[in-house]
Amino acid sequence: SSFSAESTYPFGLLMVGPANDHGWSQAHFEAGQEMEKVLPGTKMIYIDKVNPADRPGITVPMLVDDLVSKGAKLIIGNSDDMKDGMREAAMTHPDIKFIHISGDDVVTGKAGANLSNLMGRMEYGKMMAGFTAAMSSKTGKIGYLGPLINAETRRLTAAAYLGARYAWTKIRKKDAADLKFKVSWIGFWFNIPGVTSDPTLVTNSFINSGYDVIISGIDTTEALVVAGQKRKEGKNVWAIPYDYIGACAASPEACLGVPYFNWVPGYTQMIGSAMAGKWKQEFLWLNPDWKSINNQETSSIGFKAGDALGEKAQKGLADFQASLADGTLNLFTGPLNFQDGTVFLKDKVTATDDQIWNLPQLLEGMAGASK
Amino acid sequence: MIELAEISKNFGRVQALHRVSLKVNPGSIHGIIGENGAGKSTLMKILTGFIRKSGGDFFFHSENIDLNSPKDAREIGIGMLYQEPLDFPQLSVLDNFMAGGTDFSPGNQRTILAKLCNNFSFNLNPENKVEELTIGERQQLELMRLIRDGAKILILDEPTSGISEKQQELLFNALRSLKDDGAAILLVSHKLEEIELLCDEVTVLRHGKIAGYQKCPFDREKMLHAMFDILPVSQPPAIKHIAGEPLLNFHKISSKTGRSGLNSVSTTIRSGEVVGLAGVDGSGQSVFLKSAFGLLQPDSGSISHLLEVKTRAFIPADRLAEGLIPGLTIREHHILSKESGPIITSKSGLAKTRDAIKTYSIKGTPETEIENLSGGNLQRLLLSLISADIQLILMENPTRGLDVQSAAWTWKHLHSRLGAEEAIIFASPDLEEIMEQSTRILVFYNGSITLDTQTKATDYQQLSRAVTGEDSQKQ
Amino acid sequence: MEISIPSLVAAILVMAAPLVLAALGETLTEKAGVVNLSLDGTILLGAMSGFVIASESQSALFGFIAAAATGATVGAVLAVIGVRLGQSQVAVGFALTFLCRDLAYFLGNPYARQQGPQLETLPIPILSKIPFLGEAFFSHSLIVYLSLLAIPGCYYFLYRTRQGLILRSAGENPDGCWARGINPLRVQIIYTILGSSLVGLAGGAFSLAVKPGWGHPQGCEGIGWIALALVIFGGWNPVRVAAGAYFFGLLQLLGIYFQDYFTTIPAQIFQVAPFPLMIFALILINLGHKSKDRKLTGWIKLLSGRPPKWLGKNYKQA
Amino acid sequence: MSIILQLRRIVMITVLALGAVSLLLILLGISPLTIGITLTKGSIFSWLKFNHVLTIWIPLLLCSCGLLFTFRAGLWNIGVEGQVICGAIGATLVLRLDNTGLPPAALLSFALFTSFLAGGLWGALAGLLKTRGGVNEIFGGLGLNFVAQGVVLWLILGPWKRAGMASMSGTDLFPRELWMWIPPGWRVAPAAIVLVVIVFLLTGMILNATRFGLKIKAAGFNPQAARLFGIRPDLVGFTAMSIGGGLAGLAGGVQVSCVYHRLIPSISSSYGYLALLVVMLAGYKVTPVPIICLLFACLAAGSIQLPITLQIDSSLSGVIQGALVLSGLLVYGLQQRKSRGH
Ligand SMILES: Nc1ncnc2c1ncn2[C@@H]1O[C@H](COP(=O)(O)OP(=O)(O)OP(=O)(O)O)[C@@H](O)[C@H]1O
Ligand SMILES: Nc1ncnc2c1ncn2[C@@H]1O[C@H](COP(=O)(O)OP(=O)(O)OP(=O)(O)O)[C@@H](O)[C@H]1O
Ligand SMILES: [Mg+2]
Ligand SMILES: [Mg+2]
Repeated sequence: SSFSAESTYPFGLLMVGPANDHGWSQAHFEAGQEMEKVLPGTKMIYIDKVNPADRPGITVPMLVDDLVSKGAKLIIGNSDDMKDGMREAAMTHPDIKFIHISGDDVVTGKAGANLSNLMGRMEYGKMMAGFTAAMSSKTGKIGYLGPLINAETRRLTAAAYLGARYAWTKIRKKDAADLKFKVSWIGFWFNIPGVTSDPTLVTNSFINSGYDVIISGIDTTEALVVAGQKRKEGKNVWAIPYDYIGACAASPEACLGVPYFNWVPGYTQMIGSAMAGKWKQEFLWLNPDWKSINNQETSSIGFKAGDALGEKAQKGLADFQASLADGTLNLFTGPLNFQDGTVFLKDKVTATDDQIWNLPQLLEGMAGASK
Repeated sequence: MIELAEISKNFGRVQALHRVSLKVNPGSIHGIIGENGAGKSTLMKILTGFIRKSGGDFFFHSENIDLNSPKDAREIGIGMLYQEPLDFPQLSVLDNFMAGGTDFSPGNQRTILAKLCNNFSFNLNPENKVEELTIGERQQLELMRLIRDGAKILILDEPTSGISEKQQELLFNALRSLKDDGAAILLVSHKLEEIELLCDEVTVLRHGKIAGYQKCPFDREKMLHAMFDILPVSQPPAIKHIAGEPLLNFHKISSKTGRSGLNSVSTTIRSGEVVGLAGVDGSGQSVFLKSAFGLLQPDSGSISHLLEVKTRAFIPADRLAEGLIPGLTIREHHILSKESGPIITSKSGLAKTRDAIKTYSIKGTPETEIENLSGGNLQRLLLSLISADIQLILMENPTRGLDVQSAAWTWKHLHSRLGAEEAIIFASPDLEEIMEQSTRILVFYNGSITLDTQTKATDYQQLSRAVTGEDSQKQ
Repeated sequence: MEISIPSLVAAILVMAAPLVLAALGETLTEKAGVVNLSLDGTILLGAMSGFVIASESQSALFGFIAAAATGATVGAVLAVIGVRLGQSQVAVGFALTFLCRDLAYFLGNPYARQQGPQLETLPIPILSKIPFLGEAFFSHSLIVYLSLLAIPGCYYFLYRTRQGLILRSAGENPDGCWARGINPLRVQIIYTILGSSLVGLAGGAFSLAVKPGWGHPQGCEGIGWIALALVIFGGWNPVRVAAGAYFFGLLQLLGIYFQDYFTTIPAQIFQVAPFPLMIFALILINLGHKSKDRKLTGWIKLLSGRPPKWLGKNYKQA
Repeated sequence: MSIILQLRRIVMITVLALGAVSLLLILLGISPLTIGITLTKGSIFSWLKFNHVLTIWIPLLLCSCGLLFTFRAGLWNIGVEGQVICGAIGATLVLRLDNTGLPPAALLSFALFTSFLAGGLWGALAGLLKTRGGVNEIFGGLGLNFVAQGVVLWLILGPWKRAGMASMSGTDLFPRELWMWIPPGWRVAPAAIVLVVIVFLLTGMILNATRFGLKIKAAGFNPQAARLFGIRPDLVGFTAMSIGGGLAGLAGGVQVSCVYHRLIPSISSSYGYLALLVVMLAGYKVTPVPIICLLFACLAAGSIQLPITLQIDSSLSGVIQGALVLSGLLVYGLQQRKSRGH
């Protein structure tokens, strides 16, 4: 090979789901593969299905031990549920660099200097999802298939709602009261019969109650699959999956588009600086590349329009993106109330990152449990 | 019509049948008698293909045939009424009637059943569950099923044990009319009266071999001689004690358990007594014994013991299934049967076990797992487990499956340990055993005590009438 | 959410279809006296093989055949070791559960999250136009119709045919069967395989119709245990077993609706509720049996059912 | 049974299971040898990896010991998963207590004790449902598994959620001083090893060398006859379920205090089901259990290497475990058939 052994920079990737899940984990996996091209000298070692249900008794620190023994100099953990394990492993291996995706240890000050957090501002992706949903909906009823309730899922759901409300009231010029935006939480990131609600059933009941666009917030693709089935039965419904650029493939004809993560820029930035010996602890919450949100090299968040997205909606989306990009539009701007009627943001006040990150409740106008 | 030639059968090392030959003719009833364990049921099961012979031949109309399964047997018209009913208690009468039949048309079969019932004056509701029927009714049902299937050779294995007088009469009438229609019937029985009443010829089995054959009219003495060789010498027990303190008192005990349950049974058992419980199988003896031990809780009435639980012992009829624990060794049984410390060492109970093996001449070592013991040895083991401080011994069929010598040994042993403070209660289907061994006899009929008498004050005739419910004078 | 009764009924019918098939398959097997505990794994393996074969052949029909054949194979393994060789059926079933599950994930991995053929809905021409009933009952895919027909079919087979009587008698008293010229082992083996093929079909119903697609997680992990529980709960009566499946579906659905009305109660509570409810029902049944109150007993009898006498025991021919 | 016969049985089981899996692999174009080497290397060829194996071995052996009790009593305890979860909940409850003033060691011991109690109660509940409620223990155990799984999710996402936001990663980590001590360079708490060894020895002793063990065996083999020996089979069964549940609960306690240092949704890690396979393969005997646990732990730990080095899905280890148990049953069956002389 063209590199000497010393010049290779192996890094480990721990994925919570299967590498081919057409979702969250596959997005990471493909970015990791991309690194080997973008940053010559790097080499990915990966372990997927890192969760106690699939790998009884195997903990993140154990796997980190193993990756380190294989020469990994940097470890990426891609799930919120690896939070404690990443922190612990970072303590045991002070000379190895750690990137914990979706965590906030850096913000809360719990992380050691060798641990950084990386996340994409999916809020924007979800706003676009909400926007397209409201642009396409005939009934004005949008369903959100939520996993479990926490600050992350609340803020993403709220962002989707804000996008939808904007499209409904500002573009389609309809009464805000006629927009129904409802969240139904299944209780986990995927279906466990007998323990969680069945996402297929939830999507079905959304559609049967007249909701014609379903936005998915869970790991698996039930919402899109059911929407596809219902279309075949002649119902005019759509869905918006999540996480992965290729997620529409499960049922392209029902897919309005997918907000997705692109981890290439974030990885490049963090691994690059670590390779160059310029590592510093960071909390990176990366924006889309507003110039070109689907640029695979530069944009951390993208929205890939689906086959089912109408022309008018597509045009509206472009304008919407443009105004988000130039900052003329910030949807987290008051007046905004919480679901219980208390004030979240006073008129003209915009939310801080911290307020968004730790959103305590859903917003007024959204239906569904907040806690 | 059908002929068995030199049929042998062994179960592992047990030779149950040895070169048995037999002929059955149409239009006649052939009796098979013999003591318990003589091999009667085994022979019949071989004839229906239920179990396979180890050697010998079958001839049907002089033609050598195979009988490898009940299916083969049915094809040539052999049908059997088994000793233990082989039916489906949770299914309905009609389902049982249809099961195994070729025609499945409930409407049609219902009519056939009704017709057959009518012919034999049986009375069965096709919708009832079979478990709700009496043993007699279950037999009636099976019999009608066999006839429906066109059985020309009918085998009945002890059909009269456990059924009422009236049902017996119905059955016998049915058998006679079948015989008149040209059926060949094999009737297995213990009871000489039945044979004399019904049969045209009789074969006596003993220890798996043919011990005699007679044609009607029968010579009773010869038959007994063939069954037992030397007529069992009655050894009247050396009864040392007269009835003393009450040990056990039953007051109006009723129970729904078992075939007939118990109906308001009251009696008192005193120390020094050997009480024999007589009666047709399932008339309440077993429920009585189990209630006395405390295994069953009666539905009403009260039992008062003047004894602690620890001083009672119970030996059930099915030793391996109900009395001992297959999988455990002789020594482990001895450890369990006696109070000792919580820890078991390699020496625990060893001395006692060795002692018991010697005293009771059990063929085995302390580490022998008990499922490898023969019936006689199992019984000896059970007796050896009864410790010296036991005051009330309760037994179901204490000599079942034992040969004459073992049986005699068992009784000698039991009587020898009976002191003034102790009592024995046992049930036995064998009236002679009861007459010989007990000081007092309770006869059970249909869940009630119909006769309570000192042995001295009764005789065989009175007992046999009481057992069949003829003599129901209460005392 | 607003509730539209016909579509609610339709949704339950679809969701419960695989559960009905699996539970009916197990009912047949258990009625013949054999416990097949491997349902959870068999469903996954059936889902996988169904999806893979359907994808390769581009035919959902072949997928269903493969799923049923997979189930039959698993049943055959149980029949050999647990019936023929007389090993504990519970143990064999358990081992099979985990073997099948992992085999499904292992073999199916290359096909995960790919798009494959699905069974299309097939509204029945005239019937589907009937108001209310049409949407609820006559606008489904073939597998849903099959699951609906399987209920009376299974009932009819068990209680109205000669083979059904033979099946039941093998589960009640194999000796009695043998005495009537039927080989109970053969009966048990046949219905272990047949029942298990229905379970495999249930797997196919998941991956080809109800939750089309294959992946890890598949989204039907755990459903086999629920089917097993339903057989006990339904007292081994196919109609009540199926009713239990629909009741389970209804509770699942209500859990979704209840979320709106009881926002403070976490979602998991509603979903777990069927289990305590079923256990409670079984306790009531048991107490009813013990109780001497005739009226109560009469009511409870409607609910109760006894296991086949020989369930799970090994038959050794004399 | 003679040693030679046992060895022959072990060889037959192994050859059968590995042969079948190898055949499958060859058909898929994978070299079984490579897989074997990878699995071995990944489990015992380094101190750290062996530590990982032990991390799995400890709770697995605890659950298996519990199952030995219930199997001896003739009961199918399918509810082990739920019992592990309850034990974990019990331990978490204690470790979350504020201001107890107790020294960490005492609190940890108390937590483990509570986990034993909590698991025991859950097991006792299944036992009670069977003896008093007439609910089949398989069904009761299963139902209780689902209930426990629901409860733990609810606790983690509800009352015990992390400060700030509920998360799938479980409750907040316990303070460092409440982590079981692990020596530098180790990955497994020596105290847990000592605990599990003691539990195993006690299990062996109770089952094989005490009157109580004999009673359990008697009640399991023949409940009806056991009553004649003054044994109350339902009471013995209930006690066995409680002990079995308690030991499973202890496994949950170890998971919480030594491995995860918090309560997580899948805290039971399927050990309950895996342990059932272990004890079945052991033929319900005590001695082989720790060895089989070790083998299964090696397979589980070694399987991580499959995706890393060979890009092969690691469910293969589960396939091997299942195949071993199944061929074990097949071999037992064939040998019994032969000895019956058919
Ligand atoms: N399945 C079996 N396995 C082993 N031994 C058996 C089996 N069946 C019967 N035997 C033995 O064969 C012998 C004959 O038994 P069989 O049942 O034929 O006696 P029987 O004459 O019918 O006695 P009874 O009058 O008590 O019914 C007995 O010693 C019995 O223990
Ligand atoms: N299943 C078995 N396995 C091993 N050995 C057995 C088995 N069954 C019986 N034996 C042995 O075979 C021998 C003969 O048993 P069998 O039952 O024929 O005795 P028996 O002559 O009828 O004695 P008894 O008069 O005491 O009933 C016994 O010593 C017993 O230990
Ligand atoms: Mg007989
Ligand atoms: Mg004998």
